[in-house]
Amino acid sequence: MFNKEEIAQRIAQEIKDGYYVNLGIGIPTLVANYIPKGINVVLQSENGLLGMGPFPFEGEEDADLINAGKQTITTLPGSSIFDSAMSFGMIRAQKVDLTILGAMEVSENGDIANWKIPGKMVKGMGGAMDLVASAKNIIVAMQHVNKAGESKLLPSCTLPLTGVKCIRKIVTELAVLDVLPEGGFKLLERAPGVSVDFIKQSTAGRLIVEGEIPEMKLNM
Amino acid sequence: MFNKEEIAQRIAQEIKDGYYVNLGIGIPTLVANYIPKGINVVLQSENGLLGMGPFPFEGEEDADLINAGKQTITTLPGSSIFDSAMSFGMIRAQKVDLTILGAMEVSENGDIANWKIPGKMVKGMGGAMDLVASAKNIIVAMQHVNKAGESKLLPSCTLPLTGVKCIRKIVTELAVLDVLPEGGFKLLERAPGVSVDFIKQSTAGRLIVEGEIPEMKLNM
Amino acid sequence: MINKVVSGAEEAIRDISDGATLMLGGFGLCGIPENCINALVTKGVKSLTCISNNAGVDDFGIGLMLKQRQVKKMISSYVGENAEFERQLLSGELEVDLIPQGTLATRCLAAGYGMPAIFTPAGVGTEVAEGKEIRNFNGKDYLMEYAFDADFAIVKAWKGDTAGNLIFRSTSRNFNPVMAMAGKITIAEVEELVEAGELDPDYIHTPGIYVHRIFQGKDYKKRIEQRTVRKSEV
Amino acid sequence: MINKVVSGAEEAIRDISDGATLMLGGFGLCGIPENCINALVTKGVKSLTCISNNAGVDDFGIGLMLKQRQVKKMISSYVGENAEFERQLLSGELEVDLIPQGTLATRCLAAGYGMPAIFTPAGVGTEVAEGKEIRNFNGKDYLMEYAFDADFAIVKAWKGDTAGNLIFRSTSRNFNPVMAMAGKITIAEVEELVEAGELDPDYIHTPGIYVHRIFQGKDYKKRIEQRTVRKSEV
Repeated sequence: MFNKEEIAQRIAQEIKDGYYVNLGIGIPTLVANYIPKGINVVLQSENGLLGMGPFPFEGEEDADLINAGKQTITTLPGSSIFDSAMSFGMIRAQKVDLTILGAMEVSENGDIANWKIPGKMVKGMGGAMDLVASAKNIIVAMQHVNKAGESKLLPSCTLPLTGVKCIRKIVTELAVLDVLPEGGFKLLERAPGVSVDFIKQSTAGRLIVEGEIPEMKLNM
Repeated sequence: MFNKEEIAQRIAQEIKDGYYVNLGIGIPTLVANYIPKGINVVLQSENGLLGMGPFPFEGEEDADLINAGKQTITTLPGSSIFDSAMSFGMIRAQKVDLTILGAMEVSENGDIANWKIPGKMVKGMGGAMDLVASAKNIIVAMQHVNKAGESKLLPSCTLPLTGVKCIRKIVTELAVLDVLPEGGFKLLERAPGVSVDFIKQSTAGRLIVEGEIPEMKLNM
Repeated sequence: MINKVVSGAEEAIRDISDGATLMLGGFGLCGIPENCINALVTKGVKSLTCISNNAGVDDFGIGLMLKQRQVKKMISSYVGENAEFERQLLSGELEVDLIPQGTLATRCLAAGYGMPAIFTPAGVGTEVAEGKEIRNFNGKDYLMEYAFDADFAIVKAWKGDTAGNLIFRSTSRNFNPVMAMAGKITIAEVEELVEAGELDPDYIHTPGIYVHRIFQGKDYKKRIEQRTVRKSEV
Repeated sequence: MINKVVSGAEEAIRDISDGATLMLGGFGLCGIPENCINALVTKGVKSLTCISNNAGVDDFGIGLMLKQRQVKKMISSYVGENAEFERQLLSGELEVDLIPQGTLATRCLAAGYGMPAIFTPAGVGTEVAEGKEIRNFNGKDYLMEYAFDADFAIVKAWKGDTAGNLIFRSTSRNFNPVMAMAGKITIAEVEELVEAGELDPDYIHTPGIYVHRIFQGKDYKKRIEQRTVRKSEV
C-alpha cells in the first residue's frame, strides 16, 4: 500500500517535459516535490500565477504572494502574474496540460464529486468546477476507500457532482486506474503488496482487469 | 455658415468636465483643438490609449505610438495603454462618455450610415459599428448636404447602415440639431447668417422648428 | 487628466447605503480593501450583497462585516475558515450563492467589457446548472452566465495615480482588476498614491477610466492566512 | 521554465502550410510581425486566410503577401490604403470578410479565454447582422459572435523572455496580446529577447503559456503610416 507521499510520487511520473500543471490542495500539492529531474514543468496557481516556486525561506514570506491554497510561496525566473479572469481564461482555453486534484467520489463514467456533503457546512467549490469542466487531462489523487471503509470508486456518485465525464486517471494508495471513455475503471497497476482481489473488493464501480497487473514502480 | 473648424469648435462646447471622449477621423479630430480651457477631458483612441496628447514635435515621432487614424501622437501624464479587447470592452461598457464621429447620412430616427457606398471600394467599418452601438452619447459632425447638393439628414438612410437609433445630436455647417427619441430632427441653433428656411430646404428628413431659433455661438 | 482623488475611505464610501450590492477584491486575505472594509464597519451600513471570492476570517476582512450582521447575501466561490459565517448560514440569517471561481471572475469581466452574458463549461451537469440555459458549441455543453451588476466595486491596489490608474503587486492582483472594471462606481484604495505621470502608461493594470474614486490607504495589516516556509539554507 | 526559443522566423513558421488560417497582430503598420511576414513571403505559402485588423500597404506588411497572391481571404475591420488589395478584391481573386473592430478583438479574446461565443451590440440592424443570432438582454439587442479558430497567431512584441513571456511597447500593443492568446500555435517575434527572470512578473502582458515559439527579430523598419507633427517650439 502507498502512503500519501508515494501517491504523489507515482502521479509525478505522469508529468511530461513542457507541461503546464495545476495542482489542487492536499495530496496534489505534494506532487510538486517529486517532479522528475531534467524535465521542465510550470505550475499554475489559479489565483493568478504561472511558475509557482517553493515555500519562501523563513522571514521571507510575502503577504502579497500566495497560492490558491492561500499558502505563502515564491516565484521562479520566468514567472508571470495575471488576474483571475485571465487565469480561468487560460484554464478554459485548455492551455493548462494537466490538472491534479483530490476527490470524495469518482464514478465509472468519470464523474467527480469533491465539494459538498449534504448536511455539512459547504465551503464552496472554489476553482474546482472550472478546472474539471475545462482540463483536457485530469488525474485524481485520493484514498481508494473513505474513513467508513466504503469505496470511493463508484458506479455513480452519491454526492453532489463537481463535474461530469471528466476524470481520466485515478491514483490511490492501492492502484492506478484509467477511467475508460466507454465507462469502467481499468486497472493498470497495483501498489506493492496489494492483490488484484483486494482492489476488486475495494472498488464498488465496474473494475476491468485484463491480463497481468504489474506493481506500481516509483522512479526515484 | 460654418467651416469645418467652426463645426469642431461648436461641438467642443458639448464636452463637459470629466468626460472621456472618443473622436473619429475628420472633423471630429479637430474638436481636440477647441476643448474649453479649465475642464479636464481624456481622449480615448480605440487602438488602445487613454489620454491622447497632441502630435509630437518634429523628430520626436514614435512609430509605436499612433492613434486610430494611424497618425503619430503623444501621451500625456496619466495616460494608459491597453490592448484592443480592453479598448472595445470599455467602449461597450459605456465608460466612454461621448463619441464624436462623421457620417454620410443620418436618418430622423437616429440611424447612421458612414462606412459603405455600394459600387465603390469598401474600406471597412473599423471601430465605427462598435462605437455607435455602444456609446450612450453620440454627436455627428458632418456637412448638411453632400457634394451633389443632396441632404444628408434623411427620413431614412439609403446607404448601408452603421448603426440604428443611436445618434443624439448633429452639428453641421448650417445647424445644431437633436435627434428626438420619438423621431425627427429638432432644430436647436442655426449658423450665423443661415435662415431657418434654408435649413428646411437642406433637410430632407422631418425638421421640427419650435419658437425662435438662436444663432450658434462659439465660446472663444 | 481627470482627478479621482478623495480624502480617504470615509469619503470614498459616503454614498454606499443599506441594500447596496458591493464587489470586494481580494483572494483569501490577500489584496483585500482593508481601509474600505473598516470604514463600512464603522458606517454600519446593512443588508449588503457582497460579491467576493471569499468571506474573510472571523476577525479580519469581510468577517468584520459579517460579525456586525451587515451582510445579507454573499456571492463567493469559497467561504471556509469563518465560524461566524457558518453560524449565520446555518441559522438562515445569511444567504449564500456559491459559484465557480472562474465563473465569478468572468462575470466581472463581462460587466467590465460590456458583455451581457458569457458561456462557460464550469458547472455543467451539477447543481450549479439548475435553471440555467445550456448551450452546445462544437460538441461541448456550456452554461450561459450573466454579467454582474454591482453598485460599487471596492478594490485594493499597490500603486495608483491621481487619474485613477492602478498597479497591483504580485498575486494581490487576483480579482481586483476585473472587479475594478465591473462596478457602476469603482473605489480604489492604494498603498501609494502618486501624481499622474509617475506611472509608466505601458504597465498600468487598470486604466483610470474604470476608477471613480481613489485614495491612499493606511495601516495595512496584510495578514497571512497560511504561513508556509522552508528552513533557511545555512 | 519551459524554453520556447527558436532560431528565427524561418524556423518559427516552418509548419505553416497552404490553406492555413493565420492571425497577424498589429494596427495599421504599428506592431506588425515584420520578420514573420517576410519569411512567409519567402516561403511562398498560399491560400492563406489572414485575420488581421488591416491589410498593410502595397509594399509593406500583409501587402507584401497580397502582392504575391498568397492570401485567399482577409478577415479585417479596415482594409484601405492598398491598391493591389483593391484590384484583387474587385476582380474576385480575394475574399474579404469585414467585421467591426471590437468584434474582431473580442472574438480573439473569446478564443484565448475558452469562451465559444460572445455577445456584442456592434452591427445590430446592419448587414453585419445578416444570418446571425440576435438576442435581447435588458432591452438591448446583441449579436452572438463566435470565437476565432486560428491555426497560428503571429505577433510582434517589444521584449520577450525564453519562457515566452511578452511585453509590448506603447500602442504597438493593440491586437497583439489578444491574438497571442488565440492561436492554436502562437509565434512571437520580439525586438529584444532576454533570459527568463529578467522581466518583472508583475508587468508581463502575455504570459508564456500562450506562446509556443519566440525569437529575436531583426532589421525592424517600423514604418510610419501617417507622420503628423507640430512645429518645435523654439
